[in-house]
Amino acid sequence: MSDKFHEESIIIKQEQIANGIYSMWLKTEQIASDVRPGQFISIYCNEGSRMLPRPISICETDKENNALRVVYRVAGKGTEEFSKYKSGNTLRIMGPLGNGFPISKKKALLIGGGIGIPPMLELAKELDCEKQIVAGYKDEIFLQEELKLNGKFYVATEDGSVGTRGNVMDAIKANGIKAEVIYACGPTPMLRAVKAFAIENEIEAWVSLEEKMACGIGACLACVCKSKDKDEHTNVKNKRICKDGPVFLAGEVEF
Amino acid sequence: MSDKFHEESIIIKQEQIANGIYSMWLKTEQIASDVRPGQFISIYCNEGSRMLPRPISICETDKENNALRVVYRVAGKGTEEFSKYKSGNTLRIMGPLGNGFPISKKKALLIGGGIGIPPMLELAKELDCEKQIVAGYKDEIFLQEELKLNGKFYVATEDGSVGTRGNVMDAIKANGIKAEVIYACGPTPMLRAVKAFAIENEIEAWVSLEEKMACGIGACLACVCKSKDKDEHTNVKNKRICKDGPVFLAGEVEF
Amino acid sequence: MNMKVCLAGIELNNPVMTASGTFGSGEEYSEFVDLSKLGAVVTKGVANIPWSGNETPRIAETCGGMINAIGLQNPGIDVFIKRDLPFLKKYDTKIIVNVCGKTTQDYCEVVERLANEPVDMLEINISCPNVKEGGIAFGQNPCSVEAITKEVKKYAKQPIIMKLSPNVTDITETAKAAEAGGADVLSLINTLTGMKIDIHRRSFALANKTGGLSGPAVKPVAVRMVYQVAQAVKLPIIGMGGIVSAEDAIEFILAGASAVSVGTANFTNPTATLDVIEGIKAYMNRYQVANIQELIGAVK
Amino acid sequence: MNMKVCLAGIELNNPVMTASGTFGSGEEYSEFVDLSKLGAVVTKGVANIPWSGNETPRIAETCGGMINAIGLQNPGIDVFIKRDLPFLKKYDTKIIVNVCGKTTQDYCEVVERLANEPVDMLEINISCPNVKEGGIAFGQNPCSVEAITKEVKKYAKQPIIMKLSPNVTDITETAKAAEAGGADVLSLINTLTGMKIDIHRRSFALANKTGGLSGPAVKPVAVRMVYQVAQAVKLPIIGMGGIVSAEDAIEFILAGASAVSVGTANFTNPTATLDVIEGIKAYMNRYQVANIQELIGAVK
Ligand SMILES: Cc1cc2nc3c(=O)[nH]c(=O)nc-3n(C[C@H](O)[C@H](O)[C@H](O)COP(=O)(O)OP(=O)(O)OC[C@H]3O[C@@H](n4cnc5c(N)ncnc54)[C@H](O)[C@@H]3O)c2cc1C
Ligand SMILES: Cc1cc2nc3c(=O)[nH]c(=O)nc-3n(C[C@H](O)[C@H](O)[C@H](O)COP(=O)(O)OP(=O)(O)OC[C@H]3O[C@@H](n4cnc5c(N)ncnc54)[C@H](O)[C@@H]3O)c2cc1C
Ligand SMILES: Cc1cc2nc3c(=O)[nH]c(=O)nc-3n(C[C@H](O)[C@H](O)[C@H](O)COP(=O)(O)O)c2cc1C
Ligand SMILES: Cc1cc2nc3c(=O)[nH]c(=O)nc-3n(C[C@H](O)[C@H](O)[C@H](O)COP(=O)(O)O)c2cc1C
Ligand code: FES
Ligand code: FES
Repeated sequence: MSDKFHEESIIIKQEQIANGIYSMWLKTEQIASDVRPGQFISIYCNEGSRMLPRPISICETDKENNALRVVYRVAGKGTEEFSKYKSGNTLRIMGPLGNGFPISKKKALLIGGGIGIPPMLELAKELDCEKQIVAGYKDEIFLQEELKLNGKFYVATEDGSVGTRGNVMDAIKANGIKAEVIYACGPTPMLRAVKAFAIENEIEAWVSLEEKMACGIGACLACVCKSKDKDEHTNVKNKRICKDGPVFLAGEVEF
Repeated sequence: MSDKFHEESIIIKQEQIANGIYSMWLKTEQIASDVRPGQFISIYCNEGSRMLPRPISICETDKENNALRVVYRVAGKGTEEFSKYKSGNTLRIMGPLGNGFPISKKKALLIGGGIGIPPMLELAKELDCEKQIVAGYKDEIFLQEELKLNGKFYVATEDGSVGTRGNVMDAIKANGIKAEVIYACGPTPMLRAVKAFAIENEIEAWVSLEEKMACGIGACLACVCKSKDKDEHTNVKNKRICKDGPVFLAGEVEF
Repeated sequence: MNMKVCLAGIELNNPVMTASGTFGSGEEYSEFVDLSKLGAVVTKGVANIPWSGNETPRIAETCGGMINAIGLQNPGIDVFIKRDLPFLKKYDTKIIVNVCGKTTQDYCEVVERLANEPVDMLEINISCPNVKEGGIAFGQNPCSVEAITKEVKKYAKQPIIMKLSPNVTDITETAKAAEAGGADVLSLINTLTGMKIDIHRRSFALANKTGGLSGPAVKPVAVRMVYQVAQAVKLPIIGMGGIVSAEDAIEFILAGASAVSVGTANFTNPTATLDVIEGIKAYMNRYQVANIQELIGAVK
Repeated sequence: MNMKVCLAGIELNNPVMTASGTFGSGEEYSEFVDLSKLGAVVTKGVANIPWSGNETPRIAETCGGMINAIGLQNPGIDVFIKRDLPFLKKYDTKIIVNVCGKTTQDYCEVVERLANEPVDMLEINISCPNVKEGGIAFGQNPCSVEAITKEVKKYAKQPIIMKLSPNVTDITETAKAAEAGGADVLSLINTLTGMKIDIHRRSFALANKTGGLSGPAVKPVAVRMVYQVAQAVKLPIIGMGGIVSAEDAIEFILAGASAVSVGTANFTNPTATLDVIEGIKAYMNRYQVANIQELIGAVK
């Protein structure tokens, strides 16, 4: 387990990369130095009426400069607040949090849906194997350039404007993509489809789950998901997504 | 009664003019165009956890440019928030509020104590008569240049570093200042001394009072002071400082 | 799009009204708000005789809210009828008079005086935490809630709204008591009793020591209580407590409120009431809700 | 400067502890906080057997606070004694175990199991609004508060803290009942029952419908209740509800609390407890308060 840090980070760069989607580079003291793909950070609001941190996946790191990148969608008041900041502004963050994706040499299929795409970039950069990346968008696409550099890249858009018309599963089928291991992050219906696909094809599949969080470090038990077996820590069939996850073997959790 | 407006103002300039004392020029749509000295504005916080506006006196106006100046002390969280903004940032404000000082041609004595000094500037600029201005500071002085241009200027400082050592009353006595009308704004003990002085010397005295406010326009009855006689509006011996004041004839209110 | 709601036979143009005590009798806010656009104006509490209220400081800010102990200062029913009612009558809105008193007799006197006045409804404030007698003392006990409701109803010609206190173990009990006593409408919540201490002066922030907490901070408690009461009684409910935006108002409506009141938010934004009305319209448009009735109590 | 406070014969190095349920059993936060610097660690509620808690979503943010309905998920007393207690024993801090149950028997079982364990005090949670049985059902009625306190005391070797619910008409009644039942210390407040509705999905924000409101939003209610209880009983009080800063903590102490707990603020700032301790020191320095005792209940 890597150490966690709580620090004031400085925004190096912030830009809107698609409608309502922002990319933000943060200069950290320590957090960026030891990140595994699939881990996330808690970003705290400066606005005093918002008490809970926002969990956001690490999209990319620049370890030399101890900087990290997050890509987020404006979903509510907290992310709206973040989107208004400019370089030089500061944000308190905690991280790196969670377990992250296990790295292997197997032929990999990385599946990202919507705002689940960003963590796939750091993963693709760290994986040293044959990589196929499928990204599903509603309409407007983002992070395409970066992803293309790191593997064979397939796109699905709901409106068919780019790539396969439909969702990530449609793109996988249309392109007859095969793999030994799947890494997936995206909306729950997508993850369910991925799990079914993985079972059907007997592929090892790792999924990154989401739940509302308070502490972000496993203390408050807000963010649990049901697990197939009794969890060692909780002593019940519940796993903490922030601490034991967010990445789980698809078969060990219910979602 | 002038009309009141509720608008988004733009900070034109903000600077620290003394330790913890800030001067801020605001560009308004309408508010600055019809201000009487002694009136104030309500400044709303952008921070969502602070629901109540901050009442701040109008220190100066630039009617041509529809701009107004406030000078305020960082007293708590709201004024601290304001002090962090820079030109270009916006602040919602409401005003002009309150009655303001009555203008006459009588030989005038303007007394300001601490953060009660700012409204004396607009008053001095509007009064067309013989003006004597006494300003009492704790130590560091501010607005001195502007006030000097608008009347005979006397200073008192608690530590005696500038002008008379002591308070405004000490400066008035030390300089044997005489007047037909007094306008005063400052801490309650100062206003009490002014009232006593005015009674003793049979001078008409107008004082500007303070109280915690919520609506700022006379609706909520938060900001009352006791009045000598039954108030016409409230039908009890209470006057609303935000609406019937903040300026009162010293004799008609208790403080 | 139909935004009309009906409370005890009184039809409001829309469900948005002002919360008593935060809007005076409407005059001051009429510089910012066209009162004819409001579903109703609810006045500051008025008693049989003038009240001077509490000492100052009467308010203090808290995180996401404020505490107040105005102490029901009011000019008395005579001045109110002579000055404030004629003013309000100029607008195309419903007039709801909030009534306070120290004894049951006081309340009844005001209700009787208003019986033949151009007032649409009366809201009986038995939940003010800031006065020694009357107020909350009536509102925390189901038996006295029922008793005072019955008494007031004897003198009332207009529908009676009983305003409930959140400072109770089980709000459904006082709600049911008011229903049993013959109330036509319930309104909730009044303020939660709170306190703030000035640690530098080492004294209470309010002269009255305690005050009523209002504003967004209390909204979750208010929504919960509106929901509970909506499940427990058949009466229409006016929901309030922390409404700042249309989103907030819709929460209350979905929880079971037929109408909503905007209180503390007026202090943060003088056009809050209008903004809420516009926002409800936008929501109805977005989700193609033809009639606001479809939203009332839609979350169960 | 003396920051030591004494609760029922147990001396704490300082008055700052964690609020149950917001700090786990300390392990997770020990990456950020040296637990030896805390007056005490109060653990998450533990029951006689493991509980799985409620469905998710279990929390939602509100203005200046949050609502939670964790539902007292816990690994049960066996795992707790085997794993969590030895961990906590490594630190120079007091250990307070928060106890939950569905029946009086459940509570007593846990208390009995802990009687000979290295635990300094037990906090009996009779005020959790998020479970169907036990919890708040015990805490809203003075008679049952007294009864359960008496029962628990029979099995207890350590001092017993009864944790009171703010969801009551008169908190001094339950406080007096706990005192009559033999409680050694009182802690308050637990959460205020609240609700949030997601207006876009038109459903409750929490799977449990209602949840407990905590955070700065509730502070004025909490300070008021601590003050009221301090006037009504002789027992020492642990104050909590919305403490984020030293200023907040000092408010509670001036109102009558001998110690304070930091809860929701841990989620906003993992070192909130330490910041509060440092801030209290700074305040005592600034105002030359030699002994924190001088501050307890100093505003009356
Ligand atoms: C492990 C993890 C990684 C994530 N990574 C990303 C990412 O890289 N990019 C991105 O855009 N989004 C990501 N999300 C979702 C992101 O956390 C939410 O969109 C964000 O918290 C919304 O905050 P808000 O204030 O804008 O919305 P509001 O609705 O105002 O938030 C209210 C509260 O709900 C919580 N909340 C709301 N939506 C979610 C959600 N989907 N998941 C968890 N909590 C939520 C907020 O944190 C906050 O506490 C991730 C979520 C998790 C759990
Ligand atoms: C008519 C009037 C004119 C004023 N003019 C000026 C001015 O020109 N320059 C200046 O520096 N100050 C002025 N003040 C005082 C100023 O309003 C307060 O210093 C300011 O509101 C403090 O806000 P805060 O958030 O920093 O403090 P906090 O203590 O955090 O404020 C908490 C709450 O208390 C209120 N409050 C705190 N102190 C006062 C106070 N002294 N008077 C009224 N409300 C208060 C705040 O408005 C807020 O609602 C004036 C006050 C009044 C009533
Ligand atoms: C300053 C102030 C004065 C109030 N006066 C009254 C009153 O006279 N009568 C009454 O029934 N409620 C009164 N209330 C309570 C409000 O009507 C309302 O119930 C409460 O504030 C919750 O709504 P809010 O959070 O939107 O303010 C007052 C509230 C405030 C803030
Ligand atoms: C997520 C969460 C879990 C909680 N779990 C418990 C618990 O297990 N036992 C208990 O007595 N109180 C529990 N509480 C209540 C807190 O201990 C505390 O009484 C309350 O949150 C008020 O303090 P705060 O505003 O500082 O959070 C919990 C609160 C939260 C927010
Ligand atoms: S957010 Fe607290 S345990 Fe996961
Ligand atoms: S602040 Fe509302 S009446 Fe003065």
